[in-house]
Amino acid sequence: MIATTMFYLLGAVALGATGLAIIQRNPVYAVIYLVKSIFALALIFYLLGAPLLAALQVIVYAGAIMVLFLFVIMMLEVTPTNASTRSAPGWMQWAPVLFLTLTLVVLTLVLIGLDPATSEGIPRWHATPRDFGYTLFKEYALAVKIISFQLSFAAVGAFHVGMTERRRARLEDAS
Amino acid sequence: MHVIRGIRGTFQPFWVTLRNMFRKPVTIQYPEEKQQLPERYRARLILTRDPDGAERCVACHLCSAACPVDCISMQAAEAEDGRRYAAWFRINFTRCIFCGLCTEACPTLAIQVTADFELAGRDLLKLVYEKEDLLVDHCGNDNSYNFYRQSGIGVAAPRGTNPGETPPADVKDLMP
Amino acid sequence: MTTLSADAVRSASKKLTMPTLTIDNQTISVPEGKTILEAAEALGIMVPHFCYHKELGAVGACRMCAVTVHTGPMPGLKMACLIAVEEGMVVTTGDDASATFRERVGEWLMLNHPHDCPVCDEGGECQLQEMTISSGHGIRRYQGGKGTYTNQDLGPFIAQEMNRCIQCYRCARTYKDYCGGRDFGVMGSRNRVFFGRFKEGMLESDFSGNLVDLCPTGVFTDRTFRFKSRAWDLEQADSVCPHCGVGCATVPGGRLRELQRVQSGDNSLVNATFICDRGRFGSGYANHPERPRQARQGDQPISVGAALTTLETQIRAAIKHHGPEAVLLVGSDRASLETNWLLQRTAKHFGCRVPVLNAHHHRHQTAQMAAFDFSDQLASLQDIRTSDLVLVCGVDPLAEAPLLALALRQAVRKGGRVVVYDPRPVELPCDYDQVAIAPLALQELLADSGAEGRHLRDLIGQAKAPIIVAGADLLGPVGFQKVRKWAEKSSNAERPCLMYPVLAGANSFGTALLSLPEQDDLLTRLDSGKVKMLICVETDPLLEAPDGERFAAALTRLEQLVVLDYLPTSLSTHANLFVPTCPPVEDSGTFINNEGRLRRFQQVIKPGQSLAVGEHPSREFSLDTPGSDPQPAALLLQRLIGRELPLAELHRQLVLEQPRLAALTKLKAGEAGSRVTPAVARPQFIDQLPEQPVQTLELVVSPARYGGDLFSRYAPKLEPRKRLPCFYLHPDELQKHGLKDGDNAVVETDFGSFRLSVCSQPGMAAGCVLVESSAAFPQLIPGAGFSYCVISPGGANE
Amino acid sequence: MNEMLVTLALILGKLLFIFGVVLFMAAYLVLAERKILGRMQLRYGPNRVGPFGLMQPLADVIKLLTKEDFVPARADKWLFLIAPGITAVTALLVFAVIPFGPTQEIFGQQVPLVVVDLNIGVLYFLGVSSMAVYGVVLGGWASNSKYSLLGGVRGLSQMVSYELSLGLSLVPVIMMARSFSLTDIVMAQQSLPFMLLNPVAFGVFFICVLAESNRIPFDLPEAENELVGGFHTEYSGMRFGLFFVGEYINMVVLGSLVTVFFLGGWHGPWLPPMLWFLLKVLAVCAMFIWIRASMPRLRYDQLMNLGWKVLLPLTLVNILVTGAVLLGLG
Amino acid sequence: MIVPMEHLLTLATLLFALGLACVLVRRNLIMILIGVEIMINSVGLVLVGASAFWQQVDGQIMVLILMAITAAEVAIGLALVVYLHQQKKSIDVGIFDEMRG
Repeated sequence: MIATTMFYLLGAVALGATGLAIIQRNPVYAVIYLVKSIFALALIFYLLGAPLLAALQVIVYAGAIMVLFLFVIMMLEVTPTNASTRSAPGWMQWAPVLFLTLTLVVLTLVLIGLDPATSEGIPRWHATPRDFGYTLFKEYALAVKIISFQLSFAAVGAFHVGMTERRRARLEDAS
Repeated sequence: MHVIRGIRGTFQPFWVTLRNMFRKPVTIQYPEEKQQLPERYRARLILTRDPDGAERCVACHLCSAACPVDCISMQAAEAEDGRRYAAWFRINFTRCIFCGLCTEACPTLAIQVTADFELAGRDLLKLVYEKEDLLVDHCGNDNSYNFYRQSGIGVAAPRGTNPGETPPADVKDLMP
Repeated sequence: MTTLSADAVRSASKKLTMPTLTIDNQTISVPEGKTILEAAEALGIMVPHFCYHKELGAVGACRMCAVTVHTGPMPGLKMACLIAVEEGMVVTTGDDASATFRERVGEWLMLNHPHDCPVCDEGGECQLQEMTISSGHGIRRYQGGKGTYTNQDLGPFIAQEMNRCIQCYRCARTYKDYCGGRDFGVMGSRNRVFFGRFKEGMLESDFSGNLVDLCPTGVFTDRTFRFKSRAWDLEQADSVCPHCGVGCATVPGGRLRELQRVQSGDNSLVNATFICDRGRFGSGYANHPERPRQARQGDQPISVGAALTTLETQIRAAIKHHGPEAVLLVGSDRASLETNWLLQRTAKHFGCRVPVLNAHHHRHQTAQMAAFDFSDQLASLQDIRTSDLVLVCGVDPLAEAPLLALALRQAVRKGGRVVVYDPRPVELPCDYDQVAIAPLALQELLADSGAEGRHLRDLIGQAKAPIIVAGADLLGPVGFQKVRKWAEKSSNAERPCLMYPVLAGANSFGTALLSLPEQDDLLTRLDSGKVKMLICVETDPLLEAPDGERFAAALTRLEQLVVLDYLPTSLSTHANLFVPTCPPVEDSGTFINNEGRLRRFQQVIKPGQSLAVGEHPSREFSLDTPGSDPQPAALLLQRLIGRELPLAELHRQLVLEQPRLAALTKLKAGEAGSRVTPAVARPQFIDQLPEQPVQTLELVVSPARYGGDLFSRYAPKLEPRKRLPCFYLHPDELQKHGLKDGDNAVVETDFGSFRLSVCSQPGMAAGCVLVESSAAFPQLIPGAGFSYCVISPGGANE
Repeated sequence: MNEMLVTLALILGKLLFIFGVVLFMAAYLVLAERKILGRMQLRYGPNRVGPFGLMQPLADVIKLLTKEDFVPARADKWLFLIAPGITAVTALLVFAVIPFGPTQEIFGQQVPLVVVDLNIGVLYFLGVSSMAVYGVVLGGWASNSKYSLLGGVRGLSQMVSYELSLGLSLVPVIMMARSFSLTDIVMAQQSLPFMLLNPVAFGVFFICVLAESNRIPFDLPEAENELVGGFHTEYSGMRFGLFFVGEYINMVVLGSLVTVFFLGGWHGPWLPPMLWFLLKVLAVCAMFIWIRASMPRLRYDQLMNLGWKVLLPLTLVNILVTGAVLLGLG
Repeated sequence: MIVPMEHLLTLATLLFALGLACVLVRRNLIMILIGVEIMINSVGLVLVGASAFWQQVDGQIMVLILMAITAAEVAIGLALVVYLHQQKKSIDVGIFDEMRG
């Protein structure tokens, strides 16, 4: 009972925070609202029996990815006026977008309604980190390796792209 | 070698700080303990008198000219014997930075520094010292100099009677 | 020839060769006849010197300016002030030989000098201090005693301290040679020479103050400035002396809002580096205890802003009810050019008639003659100093333009001749010929009649650079017309006969130049009865214009009297509305002097009640300065019409209206100053001379040397020089009227009757009575035209 | 029902106890730091308020409370106001999972001396501490000041760099304890503290903890002598006080974590367990202070080099080695 | 039973729609990246829900992999933003409409 109420509350928070995030002119505010939304989602994860993921959601999304966003925003000194000179959309601009998203929502809802299985409740269930670990490293060992490679590639790629011209020239001179 | 030096450099400070913890602090607990100030400490200024007991200050404005913060002001006046003296003399100690340049500029050794540094107060006007607050009854650091006896004009003593002077010339005398 | 100004003529006449020489590896070309010292100065190389002075010349006595001449006719250690430059000379100033020589000279000059700089008023601007340092001498090695002297009391202006003397003889050269004083000299012998008077007493020369400027050390200092301030503490700026029309450059110095001293400025074309004692010691008006510093409406003090608002309302009301004639603005010849011009602009702004710029109509007409008709042939004082013949007509230089007397002396020293035609017993500090002649007779003489006139014409004809000095007060517009005509007749293309008008006020020329044709007499305007509101800006017609009684009567018919002034004049006490203004030392502006030269003065001190010596300044901090309400009249007028402009913009607009003042926009304080552009001469007309009534004597009113002008009346320092008033008559005339020297007499004049003692004065012209205008007789104003009087014995002496 | 009430009361009691103890410790840590620093620098440190300056924390609080709460012009007011709260609150939140004693019996109840014994306690700690950076960053950004912004950006990049090593250095601990629960980790150290079993992990964790707490030698976000206080340059009054208190609560919290992860928690001979715990925490805090007195601040590039090029590889290798050893031991 | 599955799917759909709207409407590069994050989050939500629905951990493992991919994407994406800002001093997508680098 408590869990059900909490789910709806958290869902509302997530939706509201996300909605506020996307209409912010100032990216810093957007990031802060998104962090809120991510928190709500993390708690929903916990409700759905994924405590490990809930923690990881906070650590990775809120603790790392959003912080990275903030870092870039501050580094580039993206002031609201600078960033949104042409980004303030009139209602006419919103119209096709609204149409698209509404269609999407309606279609998905219809699809959900068509499948009787979806109306069944999600049972109370708890996945321990131990189960999680066993499955991950046994059944998805390959995926873990691929993902690890991908992460290191991303690190190298980001390092390369983010280098300043000066630094690049210096490195090339050195090589 | 480099690594050893690095390791030593990182951990030696810990030993130093630890050792210091058990030493006696060098702090002087000021209001209770007073520091023995050096003799030539520069703090509050005074106006001294010459060995004859007269004011040394001739209001020559050299101290006010030397003062980097313009805290000295005065007005000269002439006494009946031709002596130049300060009609009023004012030092604004709220401005004074105790640099002592005025004492170096003073040609008569009138303005001198003392070690009295406790000048704090809440009323700013109490730190504006007038001549009567500054004038003391002694010669300060030098108890032999009397400007008017050395200056070569007849104020403290008639012309020609001061040290190193010849009697006034008699212009009507043709004798060598 | 009329377009060529006198300055241009003089410079064009000099075709100079320019020798080139090398001093300390720098090369310069200077006119022939210049000395090494002057050439070095032009290069910015300072050669230490004492006895050399720009105006006094070199005598080579102090041996301080030693330099080494390497190539030249006489190589070796030479005195830079004595050796004229020659082509190809190579000179060094810093070599060992000359530097050591100068150090020794510095040392011996300092042998007897006391070390009393802290109590010496010269300290801080002392040439001896500077030269001792620059010569390199520091520590006295000689162990013998220092020589001492006993001082003299030289009167209230000059303090002497002979112990400081270094025997450079500059004082004697200044006082005796340049200024022509006779009561000062050198006494004693060997190392006992003494510079002073033969006995104690006030120095007699009217230029005694120059001793202070010229003495390179503190032997002669300004007694009125004694111990008041140190030189470095003074606020100083280049200014112009307001006492007479010569427009000498001065450097007033003030401290603590008090104008404490005036020093001579440097203007080689006007006053060189000298000023008279009246200008130097007559500065008390700025800090006069009675100087009004508070705006008043009736007897009620009000703020300046409120006063201006009231004034504006009153002007508008008066014009609305009584028409444009109802408001009359009056300027003066002691107000600056800007103030006078702003008066015209104010009149235009409110739609009233053109202002009267000078209450003294007669003087104003004469000044207009000078400003418009003389302007193409005006001489400068420098011209007079180099002239070979100066005719002085109707001028007593020491009373009316003291520096003119000095200039005449320099002309005589150079071999020129000075001839004076004047009814007064003129004294000049030089040899001159005087013809004592009554005013009417002088007019006839100028009309070129009689043997004397022919003699005069011959004189001018033979002279190389003749100059006629014409006194405005005595000659009047009629006389000026005659002088102009004479000068025109005796000029030719190669050799113009220049004129030097002697006008009364510091800005007489400027006011005249600004005045519009439709301007008329103040009294005529007042007597018309239409004027309801009179606004006097820095003028007091009661004291500065004749017919004071008529003016006083007109005042009673006025509804409003507004006075803006900085002197405690009597008019300001009658004012319904009074607003305080600033004297020239507290203002920046422009005067035009006698020779049509624009002279800029700068603000020296800020207005405010000065701190009396010995008085303790307030211990409390305050943003308000007591008595700082006065504002420059020019600023007040601009605030009145609601448009405050920076001075430069004001000048731009002024020049647009008065193209003759084109030089104004580039004028800077401290510069020699350019002349106004000459005007095209107007058609001449000769007025008929009035008939002298029988049984009368001609009345000559002359300004007193001290106390004649309004400024020196309010100068307490000048009191010792002021003389008791009396009537001067020729001894024969005295005898004729049965009077003796010192008797009391009653003189009936157009301005009232006066009772005074009479003095016998052999230098007077016959048929004249001379009286000096001063504070004692405010009714008697010089320059009122011809007037006559009857003298009768006035009873026994009191 | 009655039981539930008792449980609730117990939790409340524990919360109050922890809150009180932590705040008290934070307050007196300030004093202790100033005194110890003073003595190490041959000074006395604060000794005017109360005997030996013991009332100094109270005086500081009164001073901070009565100071003007100043918000700079054109600052982002909302964020400016909440940023200090984030710092203080996140520091306190971590304490929820820290066990400070063995299960006790009080009034017949078995009371675990921990507020919540989460089965993912380690992750909870990592998650909450990664939120702490928001206080620094938002405070720095919202002040609308160059110094503050620089301090905020520095804090941000420093956290991101050290968070990784911090988390990874705990992996061997988890491997050895076979649990995410902090109570389990403490229990696993009954015989030997992990500090001795895995000194490399301890070293890395300790360094990362220093960086996490923004203390010398990693106090770049504050850097008084270059950034005039860094992210809290523009803060005054109690808002500055919150930052300040947050920093010292953090010290206590991190000290407790070091104790829990590596020093064997409350385990120890002779003395009561809670006293042991307290002593160990104080020892860690004393170490912090000693380091502050002895070490200079790192340069920014040195900081990054240390984080990415030394600590990160070291932890990774350590994980491998620990895993291998554990496997080998079976 | 916590909630019906369809409610969770609806929530995920709405979140996805918001993310999509953000990507489509905003012209700020950073905001576009944020929109992508939102969409990935909603997908994660569906996966976790599915995992709970069928009581299998595989869905959660998918989310973990998703997180790793997101981290990589953000690292590259933000590096690109920094690079573009260096080039044009702006992060408005309207400016980056040329083919030339």
